[in-house]
Amino acid sequence: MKLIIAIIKPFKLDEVREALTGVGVAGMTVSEVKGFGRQKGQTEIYRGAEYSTNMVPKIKIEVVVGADLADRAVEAIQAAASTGAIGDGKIFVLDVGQAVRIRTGETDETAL
Amino acid sequence: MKLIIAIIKPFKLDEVREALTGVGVAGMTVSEVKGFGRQKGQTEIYRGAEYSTNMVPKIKIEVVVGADLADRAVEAIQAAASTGAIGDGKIFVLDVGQAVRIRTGETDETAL
Amino acid sequence: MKLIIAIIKPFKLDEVREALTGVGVAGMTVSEVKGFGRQKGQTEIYRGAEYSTNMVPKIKIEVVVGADLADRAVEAIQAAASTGAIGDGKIFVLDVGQAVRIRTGETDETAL
Amino acid sequence: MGVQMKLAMKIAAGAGLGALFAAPFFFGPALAQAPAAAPVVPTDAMVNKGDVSWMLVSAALVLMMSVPGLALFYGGLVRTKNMLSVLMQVLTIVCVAGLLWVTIGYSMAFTNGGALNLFVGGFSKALMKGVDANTFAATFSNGVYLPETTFVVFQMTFAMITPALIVGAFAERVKFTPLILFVVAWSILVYYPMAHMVWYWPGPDFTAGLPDDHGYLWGKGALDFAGGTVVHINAGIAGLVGCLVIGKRVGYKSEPMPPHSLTMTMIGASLLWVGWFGFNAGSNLEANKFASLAFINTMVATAAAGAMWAIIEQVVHGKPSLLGAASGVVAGLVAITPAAGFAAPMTSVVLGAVASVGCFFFVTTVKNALKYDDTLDVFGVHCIGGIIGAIGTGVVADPALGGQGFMDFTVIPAVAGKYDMASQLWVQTQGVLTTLALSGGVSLVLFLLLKFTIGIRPSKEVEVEGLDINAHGERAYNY
Amino acid sequence: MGVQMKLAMKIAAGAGLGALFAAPFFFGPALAQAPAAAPVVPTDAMVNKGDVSWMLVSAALVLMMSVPGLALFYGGLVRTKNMLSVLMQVLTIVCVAGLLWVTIGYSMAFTNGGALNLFVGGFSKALMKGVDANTFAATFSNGVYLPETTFVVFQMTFAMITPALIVGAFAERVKFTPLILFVVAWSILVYYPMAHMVWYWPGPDFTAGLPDDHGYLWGKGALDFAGGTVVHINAGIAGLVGCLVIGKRVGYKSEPMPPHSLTMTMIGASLLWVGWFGFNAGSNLEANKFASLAFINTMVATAAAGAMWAIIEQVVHGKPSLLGAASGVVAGLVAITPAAGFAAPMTSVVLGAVASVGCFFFVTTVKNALKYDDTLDVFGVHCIGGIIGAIGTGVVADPALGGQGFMDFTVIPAVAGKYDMASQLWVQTQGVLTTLALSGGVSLVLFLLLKFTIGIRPSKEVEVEGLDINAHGERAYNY
Amino acid sequence: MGVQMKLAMKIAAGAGLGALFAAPFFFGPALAQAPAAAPVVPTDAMVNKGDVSWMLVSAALVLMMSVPGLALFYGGLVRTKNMLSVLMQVLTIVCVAGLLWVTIGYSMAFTNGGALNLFVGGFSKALMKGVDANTFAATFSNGVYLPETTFVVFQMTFAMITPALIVGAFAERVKFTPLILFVVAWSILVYYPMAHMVWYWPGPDFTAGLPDDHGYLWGKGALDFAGGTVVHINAGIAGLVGCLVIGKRVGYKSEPMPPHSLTMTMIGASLLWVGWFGFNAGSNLEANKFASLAFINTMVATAAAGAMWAIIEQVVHGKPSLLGAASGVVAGLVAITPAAGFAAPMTSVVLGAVASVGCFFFVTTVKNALKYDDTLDVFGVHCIGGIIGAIGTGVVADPALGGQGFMDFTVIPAVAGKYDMASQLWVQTQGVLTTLALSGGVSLVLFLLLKFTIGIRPSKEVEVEGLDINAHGERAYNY
Ligand SMILES: Nc1ncnc2c1ncn2[C@@H]1O[C@H](COP(=O)(O)OP(=O)(O)O)[C@@H](O)[C@H]1O
Ligand SMILES: Nc1ncnc2c1ncn2[C@@H]1O[C@H](COP(=O)(O)OP(=O)(O)O)[C@@H](O)[C@H]1O
Ligand SMILES: Nc1ncnc2c1ncn2[C@@H]1O[C@H](COP(=O)(O)OP(=O)(O)O)[C@@H](O)[C@H]1O
Repeated sequence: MKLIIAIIKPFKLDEVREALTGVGVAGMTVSEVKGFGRQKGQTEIYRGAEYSTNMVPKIKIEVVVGADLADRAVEAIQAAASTGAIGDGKIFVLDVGQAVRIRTGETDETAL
Repeated sequence: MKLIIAIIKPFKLDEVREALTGVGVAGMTVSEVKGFGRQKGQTEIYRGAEYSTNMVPKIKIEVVVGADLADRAVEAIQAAASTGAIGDGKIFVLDVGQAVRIRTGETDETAL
Repeated sequence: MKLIIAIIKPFKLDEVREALTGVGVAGMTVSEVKGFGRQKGQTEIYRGAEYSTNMVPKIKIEVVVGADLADRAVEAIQAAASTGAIGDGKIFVLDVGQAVRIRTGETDETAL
Repeated sequence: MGVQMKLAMKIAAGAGLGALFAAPFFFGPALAQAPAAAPVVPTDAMVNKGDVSWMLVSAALVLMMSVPGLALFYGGLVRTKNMLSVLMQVLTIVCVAGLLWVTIGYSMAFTNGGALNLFVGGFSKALMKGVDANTFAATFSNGVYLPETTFVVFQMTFAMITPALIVGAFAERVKFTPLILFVVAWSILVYYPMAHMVWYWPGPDFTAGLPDDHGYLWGKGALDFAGGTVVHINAGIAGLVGCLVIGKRVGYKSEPMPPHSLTMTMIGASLLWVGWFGFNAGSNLEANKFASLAFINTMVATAAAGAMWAIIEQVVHGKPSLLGAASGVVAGLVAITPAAGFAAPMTSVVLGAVASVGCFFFVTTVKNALKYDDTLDVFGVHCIGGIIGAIGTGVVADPALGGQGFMDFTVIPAVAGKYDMASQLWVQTQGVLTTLALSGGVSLVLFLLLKFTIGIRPSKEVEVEGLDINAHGERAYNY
Repeated sequence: MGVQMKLAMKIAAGAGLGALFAAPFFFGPALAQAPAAAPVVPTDAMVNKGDVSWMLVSAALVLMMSVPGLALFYGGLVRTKNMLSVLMQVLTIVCVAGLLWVTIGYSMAFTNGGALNLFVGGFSKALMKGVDANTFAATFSNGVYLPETTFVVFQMTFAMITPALIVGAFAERVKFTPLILFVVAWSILVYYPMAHMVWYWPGPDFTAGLPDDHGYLWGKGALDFAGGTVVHINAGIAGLVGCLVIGKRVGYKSEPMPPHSLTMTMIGASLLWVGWFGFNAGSNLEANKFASLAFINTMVATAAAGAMWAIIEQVVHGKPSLLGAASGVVAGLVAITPAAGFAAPMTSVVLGAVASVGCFFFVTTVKNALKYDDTLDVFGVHCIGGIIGAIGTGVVADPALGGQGFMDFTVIPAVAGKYDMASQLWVQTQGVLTTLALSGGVSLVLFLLLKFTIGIRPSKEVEVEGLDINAHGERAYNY
Repeated sequence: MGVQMKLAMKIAAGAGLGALFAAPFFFGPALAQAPAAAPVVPTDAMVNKGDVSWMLVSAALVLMMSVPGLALFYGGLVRTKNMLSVLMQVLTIVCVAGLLWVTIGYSMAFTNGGALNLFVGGFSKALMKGVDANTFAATFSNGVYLPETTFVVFQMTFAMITPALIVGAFAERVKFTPLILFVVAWSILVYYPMAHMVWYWPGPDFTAGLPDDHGYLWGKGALDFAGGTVVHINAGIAGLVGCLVIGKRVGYKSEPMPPHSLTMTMIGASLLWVGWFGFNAGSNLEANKFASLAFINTMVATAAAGAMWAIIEQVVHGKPSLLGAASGVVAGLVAITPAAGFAAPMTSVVLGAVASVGCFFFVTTVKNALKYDDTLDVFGVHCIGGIIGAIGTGVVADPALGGQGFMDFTVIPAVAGKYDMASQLWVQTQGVLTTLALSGGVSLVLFLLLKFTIGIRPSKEVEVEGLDINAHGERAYNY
């Protein structure tokens, strides 16, 4: 099994979720994060004080899939999340040793 | 060492934390996430607009343990987090190559 | 490639970010988490009710680097994040199988 | 006739006497009961525009106490998942209680109830019958009147906020519709009778001719400037009974339940303070020196109570908290309510400080010892603060302490009566006990009835997930 | 002379008649036009301090309706990324409209416009010329005046909130500077003429001598106590036109757009309610029994509308929502606005409830069917509620239903006129249609003009990222 | 006698002259000093209910400026971790300053100070001695009085908000108890003397008989309608001194410190605006045409300043911000404060706009250049805005510019004095300099004393983790 971590632009979340369900992914976990990278944040000015944030809001998707599905899932994310502009984000893939569905105790791929 | 990632129902956090300390885990890291899966969210209605959220609030626990402790920790989480209802969540286990305690520079299992 | 997960004290974020860019890291992803460990939280009192939070606010940094850079990055984080006080946090290192830059489709180290 | 008789004459104090003593003038039927000698016929010319201005502002201020004041004060203290339920409960109660007031409430509180007149009014003004732009309501001064609609709407705001106060006691674990049903029944069975017993009289120009036309506690000579009994003790005991019948919140004392936004609580407490001037100084019904006295007393009692709570916290655990100061502010406002027009500024300071000590002790120590879950300390602040204020009024009203005493309205024009602190304290105590018994008893019956019929408490699942999404289909925040 | 003539005499009602009928007294030139027979010369002695107190409070309350009231009511409903844009739009409009009012607005609304007098005033009081501490404005009572500055500032607050209402219709997708330009142009071309047509007259002491010196709709005898046409229908239709010209939000109906903070919306709705007493009861211009009537009507119509919306939701989908109750509250306030001083409390209850049903149906069913994106339901609540109120005024003002009818100011002192519901309903309808046509037409031209010149809508990128950071360089929250 | 003498007669202006000139009437001792010829004996009959209504509302409005207004305006601008500390500081200061006022403050400000009478009052009314429902305070009109408690409580609200303003300058890095000690000492050593110097006089009916019974700056003829010197310059300079003594925040200029909730700041600014009508128009002490003038001037100066700040930002960096507009609003309110009852509407517009430019320049350029950390720009907005307003008052009060000039109260009834702009500007400047010197000097001593005894600044650790949890044991939000 693979853990796919995707950092994407927030407004792409819905498209990516649909793309993933499209390739057969049944579940995923999403969190709000801040990204630091090439993309620069907007400048904020409060009275005299100017702040150029170098952190931009991003969405992190974590999804565990069977090894066979991993490539298609990565492709699906990449296709759905891409705008061609700086800051589109990254996808990382890690190995997962074990998976458990808490409700049933099922393990590994049947747990997903 | 193993990184155990558990996605659980928010109100189960305290029980899970206690279960983990029960098996000898000394630390963990918790974050608020949104889960997408079989469990459906509540429908929200704002004047004319109806939104069926398919994202439900979840808690993600990340805990790194020695390899020997991993199985007991997984079991403890599963037992504590289970309600038997859809949406109880998942546990994923990954390999960790290295661990460092920032304060002391200790590494690996002594760092936990 | 390695995924470095660092749990640090919130006010150390800027220093750690600078340390990381100092060793050549170009991007990272940051999130707000709650940590449970040796460090105890402050006691809050609301009218008659006293709560000793055992969760303290932490920052989690996730950064994927080429294997060669990993050690230097870990050291940089450790040096920058350390105050010597309990609760300074942890660094964990995991293997990453694959990385993709969404914008371009570039993979692995060139994607970082 | 003895004490009772003497007390019957002891009606209210100092020409500026609070809503407690307010009653509209009755055209027609009421006049028919009046004895010979040309009775006063209230006209437009007896209305002072300064009074109308002040009373309309006061009514608006009291509405602001409920929404958004009380709603925020309470709402900030619950967990995010129940925020909207509290706001919705308060807002809906305000709407429903307002409608009920023009339907039957005003009539049940402020008309002659015939055989039951000591305890409740009748239905002669139901649906605002006979109330229009050309009817007038008495003040506490001979020959000074308000448009009756002014009096109706000012009193309406009291009938709105009182049941809204109750919900804090069992916040986070009550079903919406049963709660609204409770409020309707409680208003009819408890609030209107209490208001009648304490506040019904024929006005200063007619008391001499109608010496027996008044509510039970009014007749006893109980002093309650702006509603210590009718509003605070009344709501406080109902809340306690409610939280006992409904039971503790899931997770009470086992999981942390910190306030979700003390910022909102602070806004609420502040708006309560600001609005309370309408409540207390407005209860004088005239914009005169007694309104001004009630105003300054409200200001300093509150300041004393706010500071005192912070000082206690500093002493007890070294950290004076905002929630503490805000709680003190509300405790002070509650305690000065019955005394506002009777006390002097410096005795108000003492009363406020004492109330703060009493309420602090109650919500931190007694509540924890007795282990009941009064979510937002409705009993500990409103009932206890109300009792301290009601009894304290008997002390601070004493002219020997710079108080205003009371007026004898059986002569025209009214004159100051002779003040006896001991007997006044006993009368005040009777007012407190009557309120506790009536409101406590009826509330118990009502809550039990609801519990064993349609149910008053949501399922554990719903409670755990939160009332907002389950009962109202919304979330408070989507940041 | 027929209907027109009869209606011309039907000027306003019951001595307490609302801003609709308000107009300052004119020194000099105006007097020159007056016929023989010693005209009244307003002096300080004709000013009652109770009135001044009430009107200044009312002006402050109406400002509070805009900021923070309306700003929060609207702001809570948008997404976090656009929160500040809404707050900034409302605040800036308030500032700009206030400045424009003392510059030319007051003069264009409340002076004689010469040849165009039926439709708009002139510039004789531009830049406050001739307006100072020693000039006075008429009320609806013979011989009763206000300091003219009181009238100017009270009316100013109406000129501030009306354009601010519009922005809700196209919130989250409008460029800031073009919006402000629109507001300036719309104020000049629509608001001041409408105010003149509906509210301009020489006052009760001068109507007999100047029977033709009034605005077009005033002359028709349209009843609008506090601005159902000038404020709500006027703003509501402009909003609809705006949202149609600008188009739907990116993601409308495809992505969830839940309100970012219903807590803020609740605070806003509550402050609108509290402030609206200044709006409605203040429109009486005097602190008398009619102000009191307008006050209680505003209270109960709102309570009825708030409760009714919740009841409908309970019936329709089992979950009465806070947003629903708050929307009902605003719908009720809108509907009672034109009727506030004319209705009786119980007919106000009915009017509020009907408005709630009408607006609910509109914002949930009609809007979804027609698929336009009126972000915050400015049309569905303000225009529809305003129309229900304007027409309903013709019903509830009928003395046969306990209403106040209207006063005939052509005699001194004014006497009650003879009320005919059918013809009054026709007049009310004309008022509605005139407003819809003028405001709808001019707004269409203005929005199109802006769209095809400097542009009125930000780029898709900016809209997606949010207006706050892009247009104002700030974020609302940094928790 | 020269200038001094002439100026001594130049006491206040236009019958409606602001708190600057307000003083209660003195029974007994004061009367003893009065010369022969039957002196006025103030009675209830000289009190107008419209005035009482207006003044009580005004006092409530000024309280609302502090809590929740100022608390939110400030609180929204700090970081989440310090939110409650700001709310708590403001709330506690309000409570403590209120208590101190009835204890000794009122007496030290508004009684005859014997040998020190030019600079400070005495203790004859300490603990409200001799102040009750039957004592009265003078207004600016001959023969018109207020209940003395009305005056006491109205002035109390000024004594509450002024020290609360100071805390913004060193927000996020001050210890709570030392701060409260500072406020107590500063009130006694600076505020009460300043109030006495500027606002103490025997009232219009007694000035002729007591030509030397007044404070120092009052005697000079300084014009300050509602507290430009006593409130804003006074607090502003104390704040600057405080932030210099305490030092910069940890991380100042090196880490981002964006406001945690501009929504709260907007609510605060709006409530400041609304409440400020009580502050400015209330300072007239009567609900008459001059109150109305002060009201409209306050409205338009603020609108001009708010719009102007946004315009400057649009020009300077293309993005008009909400914080900018809100800052402008406050700057305008500050600047019009001393001039409110003296200016004309159009000169108020100019004054507001000028203040906006001045304050903008100060907080964005001067502050950055001088590198001091005035957290919330108390100096840049209140002191600078106050100075612009104080000096500007000398200009706009000129009858040649439509201003109200000043009244000569040495004759009964008072008549208009002869206005000389140049000498008035010099007097105004003296008022400014006196305030800067007294408040700046005493504050320096007090802050240094605290710094080197019990300490005024928390440890770095505490500051970094936040004051809320460390000093108050709470967190503002638990979403
Ligand atoms: N080495 C990295 N490790 C973890 N996250 C990264 C890394 N580099 C970039 N990111 C994440 O990806 C986001 C996008 O990266 P950025 O450099 O801005 O643009 P792009 O993805 O187009 O190269 C960043 O905001 C950050 O959240
Ligand atoms: N493949 C997956 N990868 C990551 N997280 C998942 C995955 N599937 C489910 N989850 C997480 O687990 C939660 C529960 O899953 P769900 O399908 O709703 O119920 P159950 O755990 O009972 O099967 C989801 O809300 C989501 O956060
Ligand atoms: N086993 C663990 N797995 C994951 N996170 C951990 C673990 N132990 C500690 N942490 C994280 O590291 C933080 C610091 O740990 P703590 O025990 O308080 O101090 P120290 O790092 O000085 O040993 C914790 O708040 C938690 O977020």
